[in-house]
Amino acid sequence: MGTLSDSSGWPVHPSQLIVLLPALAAAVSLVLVRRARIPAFVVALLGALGGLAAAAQLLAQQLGGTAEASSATVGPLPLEPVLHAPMRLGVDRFAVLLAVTVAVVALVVQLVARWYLREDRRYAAFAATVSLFTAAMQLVVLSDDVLLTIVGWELMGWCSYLLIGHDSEREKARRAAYKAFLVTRLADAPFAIGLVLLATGAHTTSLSAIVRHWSGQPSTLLTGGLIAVIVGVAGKSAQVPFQDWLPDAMEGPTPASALIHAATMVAAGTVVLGRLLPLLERSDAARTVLVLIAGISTVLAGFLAYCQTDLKRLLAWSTVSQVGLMLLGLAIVPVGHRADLALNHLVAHAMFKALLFLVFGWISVLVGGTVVARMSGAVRAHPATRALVAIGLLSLAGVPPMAGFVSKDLIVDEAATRAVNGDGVSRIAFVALAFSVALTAAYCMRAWLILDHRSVVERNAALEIVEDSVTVQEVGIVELFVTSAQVDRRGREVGQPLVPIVPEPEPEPVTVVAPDAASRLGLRLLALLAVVGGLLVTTPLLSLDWNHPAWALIAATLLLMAAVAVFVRVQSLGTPYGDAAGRLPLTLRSVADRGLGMDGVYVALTRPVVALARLVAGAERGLETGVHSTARGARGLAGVGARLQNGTPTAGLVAVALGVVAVGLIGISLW
Amino acid sequence: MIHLWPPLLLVAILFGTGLYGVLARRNAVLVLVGVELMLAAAGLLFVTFGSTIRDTARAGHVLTIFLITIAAAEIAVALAVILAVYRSRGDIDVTVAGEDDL
Amino acid sequence: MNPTFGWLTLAPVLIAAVGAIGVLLLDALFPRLGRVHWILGALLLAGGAAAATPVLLDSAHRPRATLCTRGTCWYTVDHVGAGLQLVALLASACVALLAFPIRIPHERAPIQVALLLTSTSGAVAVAGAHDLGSFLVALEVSTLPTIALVVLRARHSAIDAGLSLLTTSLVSFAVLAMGAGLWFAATGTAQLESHAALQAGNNADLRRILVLAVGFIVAGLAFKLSLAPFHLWMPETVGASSVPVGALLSTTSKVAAVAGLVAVFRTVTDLSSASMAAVGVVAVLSMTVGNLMALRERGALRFLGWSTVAQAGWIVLPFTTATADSGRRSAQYLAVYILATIVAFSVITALAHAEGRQHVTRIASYGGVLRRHPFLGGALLLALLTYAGLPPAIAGLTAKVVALEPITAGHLWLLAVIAAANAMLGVAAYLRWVRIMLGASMDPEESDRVHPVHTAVVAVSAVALIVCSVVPQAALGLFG
Amino acid sequence: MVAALLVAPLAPLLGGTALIAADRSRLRIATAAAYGVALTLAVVALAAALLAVWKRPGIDHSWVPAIGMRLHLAIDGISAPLVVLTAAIGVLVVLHAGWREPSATYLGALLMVTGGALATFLVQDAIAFFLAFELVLVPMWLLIARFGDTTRPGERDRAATMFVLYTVLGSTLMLVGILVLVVSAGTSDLTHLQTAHLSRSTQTVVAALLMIGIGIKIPIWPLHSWLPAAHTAAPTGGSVLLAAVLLKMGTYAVVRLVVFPLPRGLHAIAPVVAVFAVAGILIGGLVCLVERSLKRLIAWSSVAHMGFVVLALMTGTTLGVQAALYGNIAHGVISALLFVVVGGLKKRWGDDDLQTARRALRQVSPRLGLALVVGFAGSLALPGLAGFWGEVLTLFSAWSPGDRPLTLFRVLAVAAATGSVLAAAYALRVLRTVWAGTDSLPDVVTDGGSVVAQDAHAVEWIVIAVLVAAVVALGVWPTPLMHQTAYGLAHVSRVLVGGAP
Repeated sequence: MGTLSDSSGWPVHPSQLIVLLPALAAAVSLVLVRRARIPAFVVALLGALGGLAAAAQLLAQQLGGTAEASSATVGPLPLEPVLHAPMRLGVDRFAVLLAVTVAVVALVVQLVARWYLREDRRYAAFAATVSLFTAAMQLVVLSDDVLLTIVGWELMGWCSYLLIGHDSEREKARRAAYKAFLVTRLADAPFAIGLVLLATGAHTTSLSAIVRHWSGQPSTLLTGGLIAVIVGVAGKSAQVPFQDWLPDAMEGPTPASALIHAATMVAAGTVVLGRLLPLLERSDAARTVLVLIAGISTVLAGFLAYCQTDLKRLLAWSTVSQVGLMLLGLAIVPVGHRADLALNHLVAHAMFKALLFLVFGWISVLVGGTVVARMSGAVRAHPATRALVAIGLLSLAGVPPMAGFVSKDLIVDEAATRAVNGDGVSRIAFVALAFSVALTAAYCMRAWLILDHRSVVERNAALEIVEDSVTVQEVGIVELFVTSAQVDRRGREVGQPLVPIVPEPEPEPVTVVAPDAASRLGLRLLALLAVVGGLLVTTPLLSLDWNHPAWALIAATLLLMAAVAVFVRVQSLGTPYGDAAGRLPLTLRSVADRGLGMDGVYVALTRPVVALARLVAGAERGLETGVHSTARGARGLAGVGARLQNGTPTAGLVAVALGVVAVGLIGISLW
Repeated sequence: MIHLWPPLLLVAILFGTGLYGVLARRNAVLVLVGVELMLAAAGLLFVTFGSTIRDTARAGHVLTIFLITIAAAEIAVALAVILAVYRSRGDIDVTVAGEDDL
Repeated sequence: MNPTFGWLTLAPVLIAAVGAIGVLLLDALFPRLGRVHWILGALLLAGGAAAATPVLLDSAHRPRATLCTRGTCWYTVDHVGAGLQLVALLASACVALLAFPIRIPHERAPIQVALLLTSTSGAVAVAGAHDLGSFLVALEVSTLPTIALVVLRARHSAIDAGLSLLTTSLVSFAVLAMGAGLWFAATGTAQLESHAALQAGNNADLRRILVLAVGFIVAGLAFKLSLAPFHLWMPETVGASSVPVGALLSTTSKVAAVAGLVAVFRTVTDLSSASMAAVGVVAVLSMTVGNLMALRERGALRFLGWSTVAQAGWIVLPFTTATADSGRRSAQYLAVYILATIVAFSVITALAHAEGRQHVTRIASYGGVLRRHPFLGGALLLALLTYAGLPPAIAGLTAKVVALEPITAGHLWLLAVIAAANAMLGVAAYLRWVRIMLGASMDPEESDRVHPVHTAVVAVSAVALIVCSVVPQAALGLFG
Repeated sequence: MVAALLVAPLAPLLGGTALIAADRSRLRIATAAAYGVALTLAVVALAAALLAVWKRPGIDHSWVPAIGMRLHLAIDGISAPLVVLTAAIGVLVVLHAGWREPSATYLGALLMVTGGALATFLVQDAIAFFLAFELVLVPMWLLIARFGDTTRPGERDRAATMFVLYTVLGSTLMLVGILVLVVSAGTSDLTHLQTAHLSRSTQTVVAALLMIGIGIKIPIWPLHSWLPAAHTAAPTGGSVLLAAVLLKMGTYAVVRLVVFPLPRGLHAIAPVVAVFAVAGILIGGLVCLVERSLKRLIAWSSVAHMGFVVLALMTGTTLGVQAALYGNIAHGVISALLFVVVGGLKKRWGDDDLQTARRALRQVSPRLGLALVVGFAGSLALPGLAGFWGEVLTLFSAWSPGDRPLTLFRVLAVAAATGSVLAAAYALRVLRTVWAGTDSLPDVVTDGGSVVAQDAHAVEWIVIAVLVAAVVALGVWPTPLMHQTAYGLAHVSRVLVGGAP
């Protein structure tokens, strides 16, 4: 186990505790608590708090310059001389920053989850899974070892499977969980191969040593390895062409979505690539692949976010888009620089996206769903959520002075600078960024307009025809638009004779327990960080050139965003739910709701595999039958022998004669 | 020194005839005769080489006498068995399958 | 010059041979002793066995020779030979004891005992024979009485089987005699000596004759060992004769054949560095035919006959490489095989005696044997597993190791692979029986008590088999 | 100390024989008494095994000089984990049998298999190794043929026979190889089998013979046909022993008899065997995607997992052998867990058809559900569970396969990684239908979260809990076990290649 104390006198290094405490909480919860709610919450909370405290301690050490750069985990694996596997955690400023971020988000998620799942029988399992998820992400964040990275990486995938499939009574949840794990696992194969390639080339699994080793010798092998890793990252971060699992993952409880989207799983790719950045900078091919994947993802996802009928899925697509931004931030970094740009955006995104998801979850509980029809006017009806939503969306859109503005602007700035300097990759990135900024502004504006829509009463009339969130399969979505008639502003069907509207009985006021004080406090903390997070660039944790802003560029960006916002506002006028996307063609919206039919592509891809499996299984059955029939064959052969031996003395004599001749011949010819 | 090939040829003929008799005959006694021919061939072989090889023990001749003796003993047993077979089933045809005891 | 005459060295042969005459004389004097003769015979055989041990106990492993004139000896017993003698005598003693409780007419017992003793003395003599004359005589002395023993059961089936055995044995003997003649022609001596063979082997023409001679001798002996294709009499005869005689055919007869093979191959080891391909072919053919036929055989005794054919293949397998210790290895396998065979036949005799022969001739009727007679059933199980070479019957497994080792050392891959496949076939055949034994009973009626002599024989032989499973060296070490 | 070495295999072997004999004879013993005796013996064996692993005594006596076989028992770092695994599984299967149902014969057969396997891992003599290898056959056959699936007796008998025949063929071929090794090395000491003076072609032939022979036991595709049938037909205890112990004997044999003594021969055949191993990974995974019987599915997944182990072994590097040995143990624990759970499910359901709609296991039997999840998560090599280290290190070793054909092994590594995707697909396929349930059946109402009566209780739950704990422990903290094997390898790894080119 290595040494259990570090120079600061702690018995265990805080970096170890950051991982260990949430993991311990998960273990304790699974083993001891099982079904009781309160103990489960206490354990999970202690785990999260402990993790946060350890992260804070590490932060203090880092700022004070006393943090140890490395700490042991399970001890080095004895794989010498082939492979040096130190299995150590590495502490640097990024790791510290991210660890704190993850710990904060995890804490808030735990707080909110208790309220959100107040009637869930499997809350204990959920809380434990969230703890484990946190531990896994912290492991990826802190890992300085390829093996540890893979451990955390895959463990997150598994936790996401459990969380997405939490409501396993519903087929949609089961399918979404299956899909999420399978798609990411498919991408994990190249990811693992890529890391294996890098590690075996360097004869070590230590990430820093790998970086040192390969920095000296750029080669096609390195490029291949990096591209494999990038493909893996694309899978986990839901980038093209693996993007489709993420919106489906909305089937999970909202706190789970918040965790997956904000600080953990989808961001893990950025973390790993950030560690490998010095290598990435040296391989233009890999950078090109990355910028293409990320660029396409960010634009496409931004557009799809704008089209979604379900606001939770809007957030999901926005995550894809924002992660694309982070990856662009990695692709454009000049040689010799670190991953500050991307990580800054990661932190900011973690804050506002966690906030948005949790608040949306809150709202969805209040209004009974996340489709536009239900969410319309929600923040008006429930003013407590108004400020939080506003902060979240503003930060997401990148409006000054929010954290999102600072982080996004720095990326745009850098891309512009390098594009001007003639870097091809950065030019692609810049174009993608421009579209992305506009689209982000558009879908944020749209979401706000819907949530802030006035016609709550009119909505009630339409409620009957709108079923609950229909998201995963095409079931419902298409039919929703085909079978339900067009409605006018008041929610009445167009073209029908006016029937006197029977006053709908007001829906029974559902007695929803308001989020407890702790949850709200957590949300406010996130909101605060989403506002002031931009100040992070001033700390020594990030080394970014923030005090020489390109004012012209900022102004242009803001103008673009403003123009888009106005356009969206105009579009939204006169739609039933204040939905700007309502003006889009129905077919486009239904296709967008289905993620451009990517699911169908996945299904089509599995078909030949299943067909092959049937073929192989059939062949194996045949083989088994064949083996069995050899027994019959043996018996048949014996039957032939029995016929030859008919029990007469002559048969025996003939055999003897033949034997004599045979023995004589063989003896003479072979001796 | 006399040539070896005439007696050896005779050995081959005797042995072949005996073997043929053994295989072709249905009557057990005739099979017995075939066996005797084969034994005679072996005896002739012994005698032939016993007379050409300088052997102080006169093994060739002695062995021939041995063979004749053994053959006599065999015939005794064989005839007894054949008699038993004849009593048991009324013929001594060796191409008839034996009875099963299951 | 008078030959030397070592009474002690010759004792194993003499006790049995003289005993045969003695039994007949005794019967002439006291005609109504009946089955007591069996006990007498068993005692004589045990005495012979005791007489065979001094060579085995000699730590210097010196062969004992006698009947020597001018430096050539007609009778030499080395360690392997003495071991074979011991095995043959003990096996015959067991057969005598097994036959004891069986009710037969008074006048027939002494004849059968005399035949048993004669046959055994022949087998024992083969182990010491070093010249063609005694070789041929001893082999025939061991064969002819068995024919008589088979026929003496006086059932139609037994007589028919006797005819089959008779014709095959006569032809085989003729072939053997021819082989002996060719040997004499090639080497110019009636002694089975290696330097004579070596001399002949150096001459291209003589070498061919020598090979033919060895081939004929092997073919002649293969009948006795029931190697395919010289085997057809075996299942029929074992199935039709009385169970103890079946045991005799499966044990003592085989000792005589192996002793003959040992004598022949001892002479040609210096000659042949290459493989004796013919032996290998015969061996694997035997295994395959025996196992395949056993797979579908429904009669228990005939099954054992086929099993013997298969086991014979394993027994001669070591001769394929014709190295110095081929004979020893063959004898070692033989010893384990005989032990298992004695156990199996003892159990079947005991069951046949207690429940009637019709209850033991079919494999199917062994269902529930483990419930009715746990002890006998357990012993039979052990014997079958020994044949199959499956632990817990480790003896059978080590025997397989013994037989395979020369093949592998000689890098005869094809042979080894076929042998391995036959190990599998054998297991399939034997497990068929085992499964039936583990299953439910077919005929639940009560049976008579098992005769105490049978119980004793089963107990002693089973214990010996268990001892050999724990300390396989006990059986393997007999041969040095 | 020396006594511990003898007691570990002999107590279960003799005790098992005695139990079977007693059950056959007229003095039939009460089931509870038999259970007590069997459990005691198993625990004694475990204690002795642990003691022996701790103290590392050795015995070396002459046994059968005629075939050069010695009674040579010892433990090194390679066998120690397997010894502990076997003894522990032995206790668990006996415990799992419960005191009500099983006959003394069943318990005796379980003990005999355990004892035989322990003997296999303890002996240091090549010929005695073969002997011990065969020792488990008859009791295992008995387990399948007598106590197997009663619903389809024909299938069961055939499966039992196939198992024995395949294994006998394999082990006899292995014997041929062993004999060549012994003759050429002049000793039967497993750790000193050197065949330096054998020609390259002979080494190749011997290595091929051994790999075919042992490959049946492991099993390597396409020699695996006996495995799915045997697993499906075997009773739970039999399945567990088969997967957790018997298959391990095969891989252990490869390490001892091929990897160490025959480096040149292995070098020649490794590419072919590795291709077959990876074919096993892929085909096993594919069949699992469509297999309907849950038990057969797990059996097929075993084929895939053993493919990983063999692939790692074929690299001939220390890393590869490390990976293989770890994967070996991991598969032992995971498959034991899965078979215990699935055996329990089959008993409750009456069959194990995946297409029958059933209530969600996570609701009906949360404990079994949890165990199933852990088992399949381990099966898909989830980090934090035992299966991960073996498979990920296999990828590492296949990517840097020493002096083997580099491109081929890298392609194989990629294919193996694809195989692990298939593993995820089939594992989740099972979890989706069994653990999460199907919509077509209404929810059962459980009162206040109390454990449902159908769930695992008493001994079954203890067994499951122990196995789950082992799976997690091996996954979370791999270093102790790896140090064991590394220590063991350090003494014998002269022939192993350093690693990456």
